[in-house]
Amino acid sequence: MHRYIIKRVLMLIPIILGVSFIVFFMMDMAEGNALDLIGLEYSEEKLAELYRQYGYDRSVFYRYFLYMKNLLHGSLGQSIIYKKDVWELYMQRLPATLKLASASVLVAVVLSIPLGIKAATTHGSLVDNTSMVVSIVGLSMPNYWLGLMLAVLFAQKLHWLPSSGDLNGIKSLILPAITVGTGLMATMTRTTRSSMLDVIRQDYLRTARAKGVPEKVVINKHALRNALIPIITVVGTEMGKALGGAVVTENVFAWPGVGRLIIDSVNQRDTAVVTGCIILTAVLISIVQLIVDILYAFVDPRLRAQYSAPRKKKAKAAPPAAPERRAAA
Amino acid sequence: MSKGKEIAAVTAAGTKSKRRDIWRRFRRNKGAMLGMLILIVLILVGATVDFWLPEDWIVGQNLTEKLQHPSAKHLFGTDELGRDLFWRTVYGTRFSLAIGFVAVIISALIGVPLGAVAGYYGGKIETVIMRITDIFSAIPSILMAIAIVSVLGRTTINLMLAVGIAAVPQFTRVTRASVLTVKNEEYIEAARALGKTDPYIIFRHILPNCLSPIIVQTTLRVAGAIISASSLSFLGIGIKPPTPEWGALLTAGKTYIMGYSYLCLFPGLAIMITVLAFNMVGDGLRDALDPKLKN
Amino acid sequence: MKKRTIIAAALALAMTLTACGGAAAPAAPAAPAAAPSSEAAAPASGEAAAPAEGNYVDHIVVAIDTMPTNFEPSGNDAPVLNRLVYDELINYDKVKKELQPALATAWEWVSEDATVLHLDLREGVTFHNGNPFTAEDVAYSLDTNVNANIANYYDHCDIKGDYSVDIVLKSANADFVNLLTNTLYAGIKDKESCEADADNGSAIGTGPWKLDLANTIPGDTIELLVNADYWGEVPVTSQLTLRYISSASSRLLALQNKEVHAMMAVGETDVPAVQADPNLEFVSGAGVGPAKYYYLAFNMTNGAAKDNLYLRQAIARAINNEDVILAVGDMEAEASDGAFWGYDTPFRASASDFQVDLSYNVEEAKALVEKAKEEAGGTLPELHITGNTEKSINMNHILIIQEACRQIGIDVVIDESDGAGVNAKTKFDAGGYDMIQYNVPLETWPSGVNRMLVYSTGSNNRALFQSEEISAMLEEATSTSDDARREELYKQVQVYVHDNAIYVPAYYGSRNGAQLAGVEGIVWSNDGYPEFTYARYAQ
Amino acid sequence: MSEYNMENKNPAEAPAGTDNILEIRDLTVHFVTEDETVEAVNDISMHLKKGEILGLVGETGAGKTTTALAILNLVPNPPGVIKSGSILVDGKDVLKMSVRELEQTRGSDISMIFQDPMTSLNPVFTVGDQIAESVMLHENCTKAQAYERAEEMLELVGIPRERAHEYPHQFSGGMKQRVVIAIALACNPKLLLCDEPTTALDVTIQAQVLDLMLELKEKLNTSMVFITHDLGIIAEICDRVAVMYAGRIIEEGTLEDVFNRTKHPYTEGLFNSLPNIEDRTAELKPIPGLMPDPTKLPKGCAFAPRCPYATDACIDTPQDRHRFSDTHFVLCSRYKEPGFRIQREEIS
Repeated sequence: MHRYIIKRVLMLIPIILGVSFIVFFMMDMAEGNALDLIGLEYSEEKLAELYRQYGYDRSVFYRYFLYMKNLLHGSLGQSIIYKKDVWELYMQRLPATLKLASASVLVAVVLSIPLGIKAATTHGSLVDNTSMVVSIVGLSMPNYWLGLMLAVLFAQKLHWLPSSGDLNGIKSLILPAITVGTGLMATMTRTTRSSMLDVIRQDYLRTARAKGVPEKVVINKHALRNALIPIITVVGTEMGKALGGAVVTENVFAWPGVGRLIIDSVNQRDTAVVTGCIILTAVLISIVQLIVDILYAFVDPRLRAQYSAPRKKKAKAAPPAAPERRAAA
Repeated sequence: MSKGKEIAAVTAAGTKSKRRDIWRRFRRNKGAMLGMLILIVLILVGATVDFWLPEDWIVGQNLTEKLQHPSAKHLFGTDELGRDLFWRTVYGTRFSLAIGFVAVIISALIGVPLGAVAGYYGGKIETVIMRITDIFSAIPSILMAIAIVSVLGRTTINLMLAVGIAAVPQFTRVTRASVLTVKNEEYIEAARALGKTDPYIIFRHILPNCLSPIIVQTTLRVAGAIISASSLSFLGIGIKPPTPEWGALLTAGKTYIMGYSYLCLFPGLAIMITVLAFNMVGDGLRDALDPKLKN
Repeated sequence: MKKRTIIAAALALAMTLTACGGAAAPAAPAAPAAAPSSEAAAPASGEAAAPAEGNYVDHIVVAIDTMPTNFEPSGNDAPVLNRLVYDELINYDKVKKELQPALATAWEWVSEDATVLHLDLREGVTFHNGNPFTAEDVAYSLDTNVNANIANYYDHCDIKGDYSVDIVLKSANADFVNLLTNTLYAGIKDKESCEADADNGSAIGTGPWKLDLANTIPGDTIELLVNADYWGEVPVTSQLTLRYISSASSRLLALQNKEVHAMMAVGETDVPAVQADPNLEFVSGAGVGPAKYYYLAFNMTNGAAKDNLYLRQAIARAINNEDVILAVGDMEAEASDGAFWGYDTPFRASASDFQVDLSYNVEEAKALVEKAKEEAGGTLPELHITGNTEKSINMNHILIIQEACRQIGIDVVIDESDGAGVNAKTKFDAGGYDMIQYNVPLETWPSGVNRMLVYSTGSNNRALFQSEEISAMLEEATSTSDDARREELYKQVQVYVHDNAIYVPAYYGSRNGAQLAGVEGIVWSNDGYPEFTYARYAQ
Repeated sequence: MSEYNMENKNPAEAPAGTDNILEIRDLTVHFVTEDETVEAVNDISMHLKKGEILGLVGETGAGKTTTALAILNLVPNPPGVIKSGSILVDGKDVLKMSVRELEQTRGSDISMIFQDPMTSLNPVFTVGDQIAESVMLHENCTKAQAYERAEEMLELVGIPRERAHEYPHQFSGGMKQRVVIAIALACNPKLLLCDEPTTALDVTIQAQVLDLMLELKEKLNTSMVFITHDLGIIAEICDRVAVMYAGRIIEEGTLEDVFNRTKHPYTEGLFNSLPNIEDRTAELKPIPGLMPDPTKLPKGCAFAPRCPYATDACIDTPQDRHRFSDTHFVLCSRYKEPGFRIQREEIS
């Protein structure tokens, strides 16, 4: 297990290199740069000095070299727009993103897993059909639109909840969490249902029933434990996505999260911030993925065996992909 | 259709009845049939709208009738320049569908061969391709798309490219996974024994046999692409006005959402219904193509 | 319309006066009184006011529409924030349209021409960190000022004493006193803290509000605490939060929902709703401060219309400015009369000065198109227009231009872009467009932004207009102190720009805001930078 | 409830004796889906005495497993529907039991060993846990005691007790089936239903497992229903045999009755399709044709289309029950004709 974790951590290195390279060069190819934007009113001497300071008087390769040199020294660089360390900026935004991500995933897990189980065990019933219709509709709603409509209803018309920002504690969290959570819930309900449907036909449940195990235990212990892998996969993937910042939702609700920082920084061509934040996001997603993989091992002894045998082909260790998917947004 | 023929060539007899079976299973799924009906209507509208909808109805401004709430004259109301939102939404079908389809074709064209090669050859090639895929998927897809549009500029085709490229990793993964399942089948061994070249085997034997997941993925991805594209529009990185792409309509409407929420409601509904239709057809296709997955 | 809002602003001012018990002047202390007395007066008035007037809420939240990102007063693009945290040397009262002493209690040109400016500084002022304010800080702030408006003229300071300094300019500029009032770039920061902390040192000012950096999220929420030691009137509110909410509808939603007490920039179509809402008060900034001027400019360096005067004139005549105003929905906007100049800026040309009539007339425009075709040798090129299309106000303006051009048979393609893109195109890549829609906040003095629009290296020169002759005229106009000569030169430039249809101005926009009924003390202004210093809300 | 039932029912045939551990009467099970109904089990009756082993033979799809599941009242519903009948186990009707009673009966009174050991064990729990769970459910004991019992059971089926902590994927197929047997026998069931317990195993392992089961059956004095399509196994272990075809028992009798005095043409076909070791040159005679579509069973004899003796009447009219002795009967209308015989000779 330790070797496996170390291996996974080492695998982050090429990802960081790759991500930084792609993002850095893409940002550079975009029209304009951050210095031009803040420097519109700057005197020419000052601008020239800043150009030198940030390496904009030289090629993009030089700037990338500078960036990587900094990265090796543990620094994610300095934001031109915010005049601040990228790490510091990121850490200021991370709490809001974490809060939103965990709230929406939590809501989705708490509601959708029981619903998915119910739908699967009463396959073809009214509950099943309704939950399927609702979740496919939930899946088809652009979440920024849902967010807007929720804001209009609950903030403008009913005045029940705040419409933006993160200043009113749990109340502020509700609408954004529902907006992000709806899509997650749809995905998770569908995954739970189809995964349970697969498991529910398995012979070992019949064995359990033949032993006299009560139906509730059969479903919640014997079946669920086996259906968990795809569910955990989806929870992990969605958690990862949410950690990258629910860009659009954060925008609708003026949520002070990482996603909004990134998109604002893209608009301002703040290369260091965008690159740094995406690297950190990738690292965070990888950590979530690692936790998910470790969870697999707890849930399924067969996978546990594969982790402890590091020489085995990696392809096998890859758990079954979740059958469900979501729109990219 | 030619791909369909290829399947027929490869999977011996019974294909016709198999296809009839698929169709029978698909037809039985009411949701999928409803979705298909909606799609057919949308595609018909999208394909022909250029011929029968006068340009003036779409871009013609009439400032005396600006921001009118929905009425018999203007079903969906009018926007801030007095343009009829209903006709703009109808015309928008064309762009939204086109973006969805083209984007997915782009991602399939890149992702499927990459996945097939990775799955077929394995070893170093696979490692390289899959690592690159990992890197690309480590970048949140919407940010990826934003970056691409920022670099390439804001044109329709770039938007399609951006949305398409951002979805490539998914196609690569799905294709690789299903290639892995068929690559050791006996008929592949047989083809190899007959001295067929690798590209021939990949395109004639392997890909046709893992089409099901790819077809399903494609359908569902179109839905995703439409949402992605509209999200980009929403964030202000979308398509060129006065093109009435739905996301762009919604974005424009967002400004007026306080007093004129219908400007957001209808394009949003249009997106939702279209995506819903694709999702339902996708689900139906998956159940029909792979009955194991259902019951 | 304008009159009414001025009255409203005056009323607001009067209320401010009553609030501080008449002990001190309104927005900023007017009297260049001796420092100790003012210091004594300010806290006294604050203490006297608060209990007397009683129950104001401690915490005011304001939704703003520009994102404050960093805390460098000369380079952060955030006048709203600067006005709270920093003081300028001289204050320009937007309402009274007059200069008032601020950190400088008196100023005078001590050279023959406008090259050496002497300032007497206010004594007893301290920065938020307790450091005393002295001439060193003035010199440091000006030395490190990155803004072209200061840096292009400023040379150095001769420090005559702790509270006495001569500012020496590189070249004469009669408007320099005005430039020192600008909240966009003329705030004074603490030399000592800046040198000690390169990142956040410049967040220390002398203003009425202190930045609470621990709770501030740059780019989202700015937290401020009242500066109880402020040399002027101390606000009664003890905490002020600025929240950046980019979309107007979301800002209004937050206001209606009472998440914020006031908001900048009501969405154009939301104005009637705000006016109808008894809980809200619509506040226009019309008449207070310089207005933003919305225009269409032709790329004169490499645009397709650069050599075709008739084509430019045809487009100018095809656009109905009233339509533009209607489309952008700015109810208090004032249509342009053609002069490219701030409406309250001196030396303004008027319609009678122009040689060519470029007023709206489609028939004339079509005739001009025919001429343009001849000029171009048959067919007219497709024109690409760009602009910061992320804002709907710009987009709608562009759409009207596109439609107007369609009416006279000219095809226009819209190249969408954003702030960064437009800046890159205009300043550094030189072009890539034929036309550009943009806006500029025209100041009340001519040598600032106004000049930058046509000066060959001007930062706001979106037309990329290069003319040594015009640049020379502008240089002369800036440096001379002879007002008659300045007027002559400035008018010539305006007439040239108008007749050649380089810039096609559309309208002076109005800026507005909204607040909860009962909110007092905010100075709303037309430059889009309201002053929240004395915002308060009775419980 | 067909016409045939009314006429041919022989109440004496299944006496409600107290020594019957299992009594099935007129059991009919259908699988109903939206557009078709599979008639899986059609009006069967059978009984099993204490300590007896009944072999249930038939092709795949004949309804054997469904019958066994019905005894546990475990027919998956939907789509399975028990249309009619009663199943008395030790005098109590499992079809009328409450959920609670059922749970108590399953695993303690009746146990079942399933066909495929590979899939019958839950992959995510240790084998010890899986055996102990059954003990915990039915016996009043602590977890530790249950686990102790589980280890004993493992030893009983020939697996070292230390392996109780291992997971199913760490066991071979034969070992897994031993675990399944251990689970089934953990609570000393009165009735054991074995659904082709050896089919999935290698031949050598098959013998071991069979021996083990017989041994345990003796030890624990369990009655068994042994489902298989392997006549060899039947001959080895069963006391009585019931042959199923298309959801009906078409011949039932003691081992000798069915093997040596075969009466039904289908049973004859089964024997003919076995290779004959004595006469290797003899041609194998498979039964021509396929089982009828269970959704479209004919009114008459379902085997008639494949039956060399069939007359037109066989297809159209319901089969007759013909009794040869107290223990032996067939379901075949031709026996109405005096002197009708099938080719297979009686072996005495």
